[in-house]
Amino acid sequence: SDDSSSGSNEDTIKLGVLEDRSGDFALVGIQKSHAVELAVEEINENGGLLGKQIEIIAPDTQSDDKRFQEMARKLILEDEVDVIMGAFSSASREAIRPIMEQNKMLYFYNNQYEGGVASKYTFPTGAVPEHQVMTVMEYMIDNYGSNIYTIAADYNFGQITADWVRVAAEDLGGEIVGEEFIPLGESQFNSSINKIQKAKPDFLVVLLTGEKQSSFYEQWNTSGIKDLPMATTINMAQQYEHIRTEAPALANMHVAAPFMEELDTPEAEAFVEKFREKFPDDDYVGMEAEAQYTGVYLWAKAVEQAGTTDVDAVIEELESGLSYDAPSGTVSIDPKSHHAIKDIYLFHADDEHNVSNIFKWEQVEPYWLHEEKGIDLTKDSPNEQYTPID
Amino acid sequence: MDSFSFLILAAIGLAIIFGMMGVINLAHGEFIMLGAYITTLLSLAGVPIPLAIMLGALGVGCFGFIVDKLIIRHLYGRPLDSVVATWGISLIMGQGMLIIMGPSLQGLSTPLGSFTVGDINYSTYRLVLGIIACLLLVILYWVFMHTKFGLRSRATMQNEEIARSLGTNTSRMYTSTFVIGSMFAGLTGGLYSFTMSIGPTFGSGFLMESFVTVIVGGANPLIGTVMAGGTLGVVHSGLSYVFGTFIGRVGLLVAAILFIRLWPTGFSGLIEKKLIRVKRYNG
Amino acid sequence: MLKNMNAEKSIMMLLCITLLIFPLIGSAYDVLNMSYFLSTVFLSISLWLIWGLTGIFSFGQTAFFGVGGYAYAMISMNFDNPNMTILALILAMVIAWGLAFLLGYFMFYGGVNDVFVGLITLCVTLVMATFLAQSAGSQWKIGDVLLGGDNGINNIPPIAFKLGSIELSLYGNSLYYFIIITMIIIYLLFKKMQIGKLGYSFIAVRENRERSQLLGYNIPFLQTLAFSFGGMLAAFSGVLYVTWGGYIAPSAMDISAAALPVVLVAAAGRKNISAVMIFTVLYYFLSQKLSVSGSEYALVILGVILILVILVVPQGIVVTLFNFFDRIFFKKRRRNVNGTTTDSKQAGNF
Amino acid sequence: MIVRDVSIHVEKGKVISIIGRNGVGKSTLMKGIMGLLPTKTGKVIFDGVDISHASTYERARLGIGYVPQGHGVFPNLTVEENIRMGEAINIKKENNKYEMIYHYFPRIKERLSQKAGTLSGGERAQLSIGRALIGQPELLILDEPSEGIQPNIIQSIGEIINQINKDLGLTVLLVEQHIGLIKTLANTCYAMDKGSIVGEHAADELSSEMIQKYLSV
Amino acid sequence: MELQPTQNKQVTSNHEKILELKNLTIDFGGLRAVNNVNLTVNRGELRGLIGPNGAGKSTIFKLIMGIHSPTAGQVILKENDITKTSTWQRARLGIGIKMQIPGVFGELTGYENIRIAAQNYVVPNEIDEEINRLAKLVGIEHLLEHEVNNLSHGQQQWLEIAMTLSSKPELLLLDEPVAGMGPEETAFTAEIVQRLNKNGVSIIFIDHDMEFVRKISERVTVLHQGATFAEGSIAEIESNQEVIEIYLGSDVYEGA
Ligand SMILES: Nc1ncnc2c1ncn2[C@@H]1O[C@H](COP(=O)(O)OP(=O)(O)OP(=O)(O)O)[C@@H](O)[C@H]1O
Ligand SMILES: Nc1ncnc2c1ncn2[C@@H]1O[C@H](COP(=O)(O)OP(=O)(O)OP(=O)(O)O)[C@@H](O)[C@H]1O
Ligand SMILES: [Mg+2]
Ligand SMILES: [Mg+2]
Repeated sequence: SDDSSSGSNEDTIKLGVLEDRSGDFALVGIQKSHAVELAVEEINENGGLLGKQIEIIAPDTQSDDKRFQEMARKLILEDEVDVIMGAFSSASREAIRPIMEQNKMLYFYNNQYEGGVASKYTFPTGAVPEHQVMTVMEYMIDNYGSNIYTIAADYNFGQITADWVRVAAEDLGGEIVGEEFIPLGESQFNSSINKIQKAKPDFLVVLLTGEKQSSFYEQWNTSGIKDLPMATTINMAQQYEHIRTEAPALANMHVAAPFMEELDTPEAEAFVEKFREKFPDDDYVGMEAEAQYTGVYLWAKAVEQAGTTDVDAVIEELESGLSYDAPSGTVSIDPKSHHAIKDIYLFHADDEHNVSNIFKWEQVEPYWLHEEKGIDLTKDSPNEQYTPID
Repeated sequence: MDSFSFLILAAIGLAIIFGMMGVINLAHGEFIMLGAYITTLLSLAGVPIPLAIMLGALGVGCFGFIVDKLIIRHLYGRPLDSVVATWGISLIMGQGMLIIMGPSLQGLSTPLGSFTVGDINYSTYRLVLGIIACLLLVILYWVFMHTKFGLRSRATMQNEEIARSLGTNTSRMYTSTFVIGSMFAGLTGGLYSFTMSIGPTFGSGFLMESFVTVIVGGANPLIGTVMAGGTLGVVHSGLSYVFGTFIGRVGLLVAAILFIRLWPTGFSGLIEKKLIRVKRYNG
Repeated sequence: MLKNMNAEKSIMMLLCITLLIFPLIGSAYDVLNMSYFLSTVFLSISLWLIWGLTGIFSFGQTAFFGVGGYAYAMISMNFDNPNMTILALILAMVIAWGLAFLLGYFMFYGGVNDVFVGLITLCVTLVMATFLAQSAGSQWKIGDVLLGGDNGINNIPPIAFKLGSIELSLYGNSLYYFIIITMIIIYLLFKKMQIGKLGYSFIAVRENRERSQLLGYNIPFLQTLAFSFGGMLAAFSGVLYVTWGGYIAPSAMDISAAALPVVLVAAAGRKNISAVMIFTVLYYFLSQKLSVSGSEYALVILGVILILVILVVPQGIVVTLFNFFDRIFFKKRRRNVNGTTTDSKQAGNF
Repeated sequence: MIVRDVSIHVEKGKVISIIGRNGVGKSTLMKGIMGLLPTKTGKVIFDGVDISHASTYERARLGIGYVPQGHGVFPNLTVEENIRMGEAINIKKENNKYEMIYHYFPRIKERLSQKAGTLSGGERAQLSIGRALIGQPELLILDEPSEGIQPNIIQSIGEIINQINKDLGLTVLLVEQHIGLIKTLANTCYAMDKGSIVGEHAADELSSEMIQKYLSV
Repeated sequence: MELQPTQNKQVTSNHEKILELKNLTIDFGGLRAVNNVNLTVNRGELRGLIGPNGAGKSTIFKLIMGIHSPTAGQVILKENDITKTSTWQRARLGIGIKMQIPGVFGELTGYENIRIAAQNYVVPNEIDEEINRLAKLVGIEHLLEHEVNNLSHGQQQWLEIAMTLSSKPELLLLDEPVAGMGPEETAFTAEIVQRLNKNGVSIIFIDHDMEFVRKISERVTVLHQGATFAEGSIAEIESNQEVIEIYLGSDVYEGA
């Protein structure tokens, strides 16, 4: 199966994409698919890569983990692609990651997630808790007080991120006054809302995800505490709840993220404009679209520098501290963890769901794997996912 | 209360279609979703809320009529095949909606504001939902238990051939029952569209709850459903409040399992036994 | 010889031969992919056994699929010894059998039947899925292996033997042959069972429980028996799946995963094991092809196909094909054993 | 082909009976008349109207009452609801004959709120006949109505039908094995064998030899 | 009075009791369907059970088989109390029953029906032979390959009798075996029943066809409103004025 990387004698370079364009995760999956199309179109129009055109091979993974496995194998063994990008949910990433490792396939996971994946072949270029949790918590505790209530989705992402919230609270002098985990797919929040009201926190950390759980906001809006500040790492930036829900449900919400459609830097505005021009029907251009777009360019740059699509060579280039001026600002690869170093903004939504970036942290590093777990992927790869409370 | 109305409203359309016709409608969630879409789109277009909800229900009723004429009609008396067909319908509806309307729709605010008891706010609309749930059950109970239509429809479902030879237009009974069931699913969608975010998988949040409620309810789709909704609602909201949503959900499922084990015919079986006793001693 | 032949037999024989020589004609990827399709067939067979043959409407076969997968992962990963994987396989099946037995005992000796069994099995499945989804924390581990929450467990080792210097790891072709040969054995066993005493006992349970009691059948026992072995087969399917993919997650047990086997078995014509097997492979093949196309209409097309299958060929498409070939090549009106007669398929109840 | 080439003529106000061994096609013929089974060729003419293509419920509403063999009842409806189902064929006439039914079948009246599925065999039979009578049909099709009914009630069924036949001009098509009942009720008797009519006699002519001939195995 | 128990014992030694019902009672809600019934059937007896519709006859059969469990009283089979034994075990203990409502497996063929009924009692390699024998006995050998739903009512009745016989019961319960049969078939059934009885099978049957009852039965028990109303030879019963009143009615139909 090693010949997947020796595609140099073919006339195109093959980019495998595994995104959910139907099923539960289509909301983000479609954005991410479009982002790849946009990036590849641009690269191809500018003469392609190593003089060849990039060909996208993109089956629909239908929000189904089994499908991810089938399709990953197909891309590697049958289509012999040169790189694979994709997966939205952590579960689908974990479903295909071993396959990538087995087959020595270069894999980009361009998606915000709970952090901790340390693997030679995997490049998680999206935002991680170091980018999002530490930053937003710092801002919230400084500005609103130290009593924190967390409501999170009851699975890996929610639990691990909530752990990060706890770690951040400890570091920053906050106190967790309440914490609840909600099973995925739950859409009724009234008893949770009652509990939050009773606990009277200074601010609320919302780590809910998925279409069902976004119902929280409307329900919070009618019976919750009207002007309690909220913080999150995913909502708005990823699944544009502020657009999908009528104002003022997300009033006074804060999210730390590298990108939102509303980001007012010239690079971001140009990106959104290009995106909208190609896909005028899309509802939103969120942080994952930007991350995916950036991921493609990071890879392309590495291939260009390596002069080949050979996986080891490309990884070497990526580990050289490669960087790219993305719509969200400069993004570079941290060689030791394969995660990205990026600029982070604090976005805030007002009563009318107008979003503005009110604060910026520059070049935030994904330090945790290296500092806490001693990982250095340039030397040795454990192929594992670490969590903060191991 | 909240949990009660959710379980009842989730179950009501299914209760009619499954309880009366024996058709396990795996597209029940998608019917609810369709109702939510119609209601939301109409409201966004400025139609007053109550009217939008009604039109949503009617729209899904019409859709149910078409589905019945095209597909379900051929599957009367073949409940297993209807599992396959309604699964197909649910795939088509879910993905069809995604293709037509995109992955999301702007949601709407909950009307009617809120009121405060102690230091906790409650949404007034939720209270209204509870009242509507009760009202609907009364109406349905009356329709199915005390009108000629109800009698004929129940008879048709039990023995189609004899009902036919006694002068009942049985295919119309099937169709109307299916349409009424669809309408109620649509109504549920419309009612909840103001409290939830809207997307093609809107309905799947109702699916588990509706099946559990209907089946724990047992053979009598109406009385059984009320009782099951009531009991499970108390278990669910009690556990959720004290131990959190996870335990609440698991508790709901475990309660359903234990209940069925203790009363293998569901709630209606239990009630019927009691009723016979009472009637005999009184008369 | 020809007198005893019919379409079903000849098609199944043909298929067996084709599948046995398939690795010679297909690419490595094709073989791997086919192994996946075939591993799911055991799940369908398990539902055929308990639903098609015995009339127990289980909506939760995926629970045992999951139990098999998780148990295999736990056991094989706790021992870092390839030979232990065989033990893991056996134990996984035994555990699933035991759990299914307990659940079956709990239900059938309590008089739970029909759609109520469907509800309980579904609830059990969802409880498991909900529980496992939230088991991401490090407190949730068995031995050294984390349950892994919604992300599941990966890097699960394949089944392997190691005897002195001989080392065989079931992967690629060897996994394929392992699957196909066990499948043929199980198929033949069930075919034989079906026309024997046990088979007819199960059928009696399916057709009319009240009446069968009067003929001396111990209904709860037979139900529990079928259910527990069904659970074991589902677990076998689960083990094969995890050794194929090295991965298992709670989504293998969610409500749509739970519904799929029911839909497949019903659409195939639930009383005929050959039909169930063939249809399962066809369905997986088709749905994968549609998914590969990446078309947004894939699921719509799949839905339309299912509806058409049910409307146009109410007996199940494969059974209809068998009948068709029987008429053309064997000049006989098909009289299958066990009530899969030409003119009846549906039992009104579950 | 189970029934072929059958022509029977049922005159208004008469009681016609059909006899024949098990499995010769009597019930099949009745189902054909009710439209419960499709007929390949031939016509069903009721009251001068060709109803061969009418659906079952339309035939019923023209005034055909049907008591199926085995007395199908709606098991989960109460006895009272079962009887009310019989009203459906009565679209023109207003008052339904509840009192009459209760009078003839007192047991039914005692059990109005019991689920029909738990009735005894004979009670079920009585319910099924009562249900057919409630809608005051013009033609009553009875498929072995005496089956499972106690002797003295068979007699009263005979009386009831005679009564209604006289009072209201009810026409009856009776499939029976109970010769006594045939003799008291029927004007004409057809014998059936292997799907065809093989004999036609006035009921009072029926003799043991004839019965021997048509009914022997 | 004191001596009665001993007398009874003597009877027992002469005629072994196969079935004994003691104070059997069952309530459905407030309805007492069977009321304190005592009934003894000796080995080799052929007993008729008659009575008005709803008298509780079929319910007694169901109590004997354990389909319902009694509110009070006992069922004793061959001196063993089987009141708490489960239905299928009672069947294995040698009771065969033909229920009032045909209990055939409608979606299976005649062959499969008899096979299912027989296989618990017949060794595997004799089973086909046995099936053919039984089918011939009741005259449905030409229908073995047909789906049972397509058989006529009477044919199903025959099939059910064949199924019941296949278990080679010691005690046979027949609930209205000739309902829906013509005179000729009735006579034939009577013959079969008598032959079985001669071969040592104890039989209790229920029927409303008095000709049939008269033909085969020595002793008849009349049940009324759940309780034993009269018991005696068929002649005694038929001349019992009360029985005529509640059940038999005038004799207008006799002699047909
Ligand atoms: N759908 C069918 N397919 C094949 N054969 C059938 C079907 N329905 C009935 N038959 C056959 O037709 C014949 C006539 O059946 P039918 O029920 O009309 O008899 P019948 O005269 O009413 O007998 P009985 O007195 O026993 O009620 C039977 O031999 C039966 O096996
Ligand atoms: N489950 C039940 N619930 C309520 N009442 C019942 C139930 N089962 C039987 N009964 C009543 O008990 C009485 C006895 O019924 P059973 O079937 O024993 O009568 P039977 O003597 O066999 O009459 P038939 O000659 O009509 O068959 C009937 O009045 C019946 O309505
Ligand atoms: Mg008949
Ligand atoms: Mg009876």
